[in-house]
Amino acid sequence: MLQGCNLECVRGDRRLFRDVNFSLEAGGLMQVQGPNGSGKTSLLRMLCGLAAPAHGEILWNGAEIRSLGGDYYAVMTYLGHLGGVKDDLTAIENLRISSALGGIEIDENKAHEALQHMGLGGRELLPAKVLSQGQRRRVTLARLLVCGTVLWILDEPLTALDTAAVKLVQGLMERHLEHGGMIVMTTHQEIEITAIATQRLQLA
Amino acid sequence: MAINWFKYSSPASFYFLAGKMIPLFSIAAIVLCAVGLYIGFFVAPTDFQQGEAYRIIFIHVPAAWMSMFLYVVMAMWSGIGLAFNTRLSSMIATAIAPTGAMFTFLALWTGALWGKPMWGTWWVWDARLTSELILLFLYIGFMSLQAAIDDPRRADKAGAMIALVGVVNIPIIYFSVKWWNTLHQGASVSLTQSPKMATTMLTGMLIMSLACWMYAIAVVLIRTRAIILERERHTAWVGELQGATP
Amino acid sequence: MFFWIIRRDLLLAMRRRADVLTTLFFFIIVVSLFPLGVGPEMNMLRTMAPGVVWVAALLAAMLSLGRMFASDHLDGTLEQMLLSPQSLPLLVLGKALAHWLVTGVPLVLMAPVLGIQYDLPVDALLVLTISLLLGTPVLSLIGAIGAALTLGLRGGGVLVSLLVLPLYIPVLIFGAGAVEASAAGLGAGAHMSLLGAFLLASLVLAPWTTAISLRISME
Amino acid sequence: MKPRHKKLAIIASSVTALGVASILVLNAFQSNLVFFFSPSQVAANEAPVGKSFRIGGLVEEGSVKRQSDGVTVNFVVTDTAKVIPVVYTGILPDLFKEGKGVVAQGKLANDGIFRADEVLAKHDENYMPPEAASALEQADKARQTVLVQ
Repeated sequence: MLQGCNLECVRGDRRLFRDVNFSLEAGGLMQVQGPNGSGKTSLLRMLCGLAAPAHGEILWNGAEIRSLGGDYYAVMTYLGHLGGVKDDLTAIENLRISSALGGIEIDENKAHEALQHMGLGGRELLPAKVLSQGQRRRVTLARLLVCGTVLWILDEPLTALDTAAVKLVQGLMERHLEHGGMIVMTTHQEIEITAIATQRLQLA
Repeated sequence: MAINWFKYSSPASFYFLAGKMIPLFSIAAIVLCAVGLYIGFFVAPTDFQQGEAYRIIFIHVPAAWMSMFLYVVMAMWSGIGLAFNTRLSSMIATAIAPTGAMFTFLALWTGALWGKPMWGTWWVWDARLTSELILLFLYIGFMSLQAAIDDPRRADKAGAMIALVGVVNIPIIYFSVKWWNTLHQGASVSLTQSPKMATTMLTGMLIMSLACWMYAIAVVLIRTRAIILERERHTAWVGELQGATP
Repeated sequence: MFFWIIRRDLLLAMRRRADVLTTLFFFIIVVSLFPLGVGPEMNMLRTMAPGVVWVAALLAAMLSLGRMFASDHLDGTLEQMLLSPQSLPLLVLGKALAHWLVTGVPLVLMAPVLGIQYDLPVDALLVLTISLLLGTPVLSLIGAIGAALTLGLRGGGVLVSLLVLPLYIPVLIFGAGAVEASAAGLGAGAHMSLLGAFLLASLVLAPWTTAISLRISME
Repeated sequence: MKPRHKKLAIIASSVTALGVASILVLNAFQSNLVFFFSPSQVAANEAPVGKSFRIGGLVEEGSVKRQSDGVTVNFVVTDTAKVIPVVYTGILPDLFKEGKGVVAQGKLANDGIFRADEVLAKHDENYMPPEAASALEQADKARQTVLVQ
């Protein structure tokens, strides 16, 4: 269970938000909404432990995430709006390395399968710099297929994707939620995901 | 004790407390400096081997002591700020750096002025002089790093890292005259041995050190107040302050 | 995981060979410029050689420091590293090691050849190479701290030199000193054992410090 | 390896590395990392041969002799065990006196005379008025006379 208590975020001189509270159970989806500059990305970076809240605490199963350290990172996958795709590496190398960083080492075949599933069949051996924006996004999202973590924190996962890919990713998320996973995400698009508990967190 | 120390760790109350303390330390610095210089120039006797030229010791040694001492204090406050996320201690560390750099520069400069007539050279690359020069570079690095970072929280923490890494240099400076054969002489004053100076000379030097210390405290407090105002300019209490003195 | 990172960085360096070669050529050109500037007097060149080679190595190492984390920072890989369940200091150690393999080792291999330009005797060349072998990893390890602290800052390149060069001074003194001592017939043992001590201490402390610095810079 | 064991292994190897590092530092300090060499070290062939280096010690009492040209000076540096004769042409620092500390940079010639390019005075950390110094000296002499008797 992921909980946020009285979270406050300050960027420079500006207070982006304060008193943000939520609680996310197994199978739950939380959609963070708000206009540009309202602190969505900042909140997500706090939730994954990259940034510390100016005030308040974030709990994973009752323990402060910063005190959990590596144990928390082992159950959580964060995909930021920077995809972490290296221009000079091929799609398959990118996927294998990024999932190894996440703690799961996968072999060539498994990476191949995942990329195929994401609709990148035949392009696995191209360097990422020749791929289109949408295709690079797919390489990033392919990590979700192999990571095996419970909590997904996704910052604008659907940007640059075509309708087919959006459907694909939505299906992926639905399956994850059915299996008791949790998702925190931001998006400006309308999404159609059925989950046992969907909540919206509105940042002013 | 009944004093609530945490009360003074908030920038606002520290601002007012510092305001009251600055005049005290400034006056102490001026008086001690006057007394110290009087003793140094008029009371203390001529040295048996260096004649009158040794009198630069009354500035050189206090400056060198303060340069090392302030670095340790700066690293300590930075470390506290890093470990406990206390804003005020990081602000104090930031405020100490320019004064520390000033004393380091003064120690090097007066040392050169002293070295020319006594040793016969402005500068040698012996361990004491080189490590003191590195100290100046460390201060400069600390200040430039903090100046380059816009986000004050990141600036505090990044500065703390460089300050803490640089602390290894302090024992090297202090013990360099023992560990290596340096041209620089050993310490005249230490905790374990009786001082190797005549009493009036020692008194003058200690009073000057005290004066430098008081000066450093006063300047650091003034600078900390300025930093507090700058960083807290959007808070209610600073707004009231501006309203009160238009 | 440690080896994954090294392999990845070496792979990236292979695909961007130009970056690696620029550093190496910078080193070669700086070292070769000195005889042109100070004239061909062999005795003077011999005394200058260790200092010149070491200063050039310092500058070359520093030039390449910016790249250590910058590209990972720009494309988001650095975020992934910070959020990895693997120990971050270990990852940093891997990256510093890869940096050394890519920038330090070519310098070490090149140094004896450049030493010949300065008419250094064979035993001095040997000492110079060994001192570089011990010293250049320290440059990468300490440099990583500076690179982490200046991540994404304006004018980071100049700033990193301001932070890192003072910390490089001991390596420079004892690295160049080793060659001078051995040329003077004193044996370089003491210098070498100090360089070894620097290497071991920075192997333990630098990755850890860099890891904290990275978390500070990414917040 | 379990994470706990891995952590222990990392800590153990770190401590070992730091330990070895300190041994190396101590080892280095027993050798010749110095600003100057003493006459005894030079006599024991610990100083560089045919290269410029620094010697340091005391100027032996009664050894300073100015040559006829007025700027060349001969003197002897001693550390009370061994001595090195030095010749130097140039201006001496004010503090250069017999019985006081000196550091000279130059080369040791084949005739065993050290040809200095630069002479620096090294003073000690004692500061006192001249009267006190002479009183100390007299006390010292008195004690020695007592010892002799």
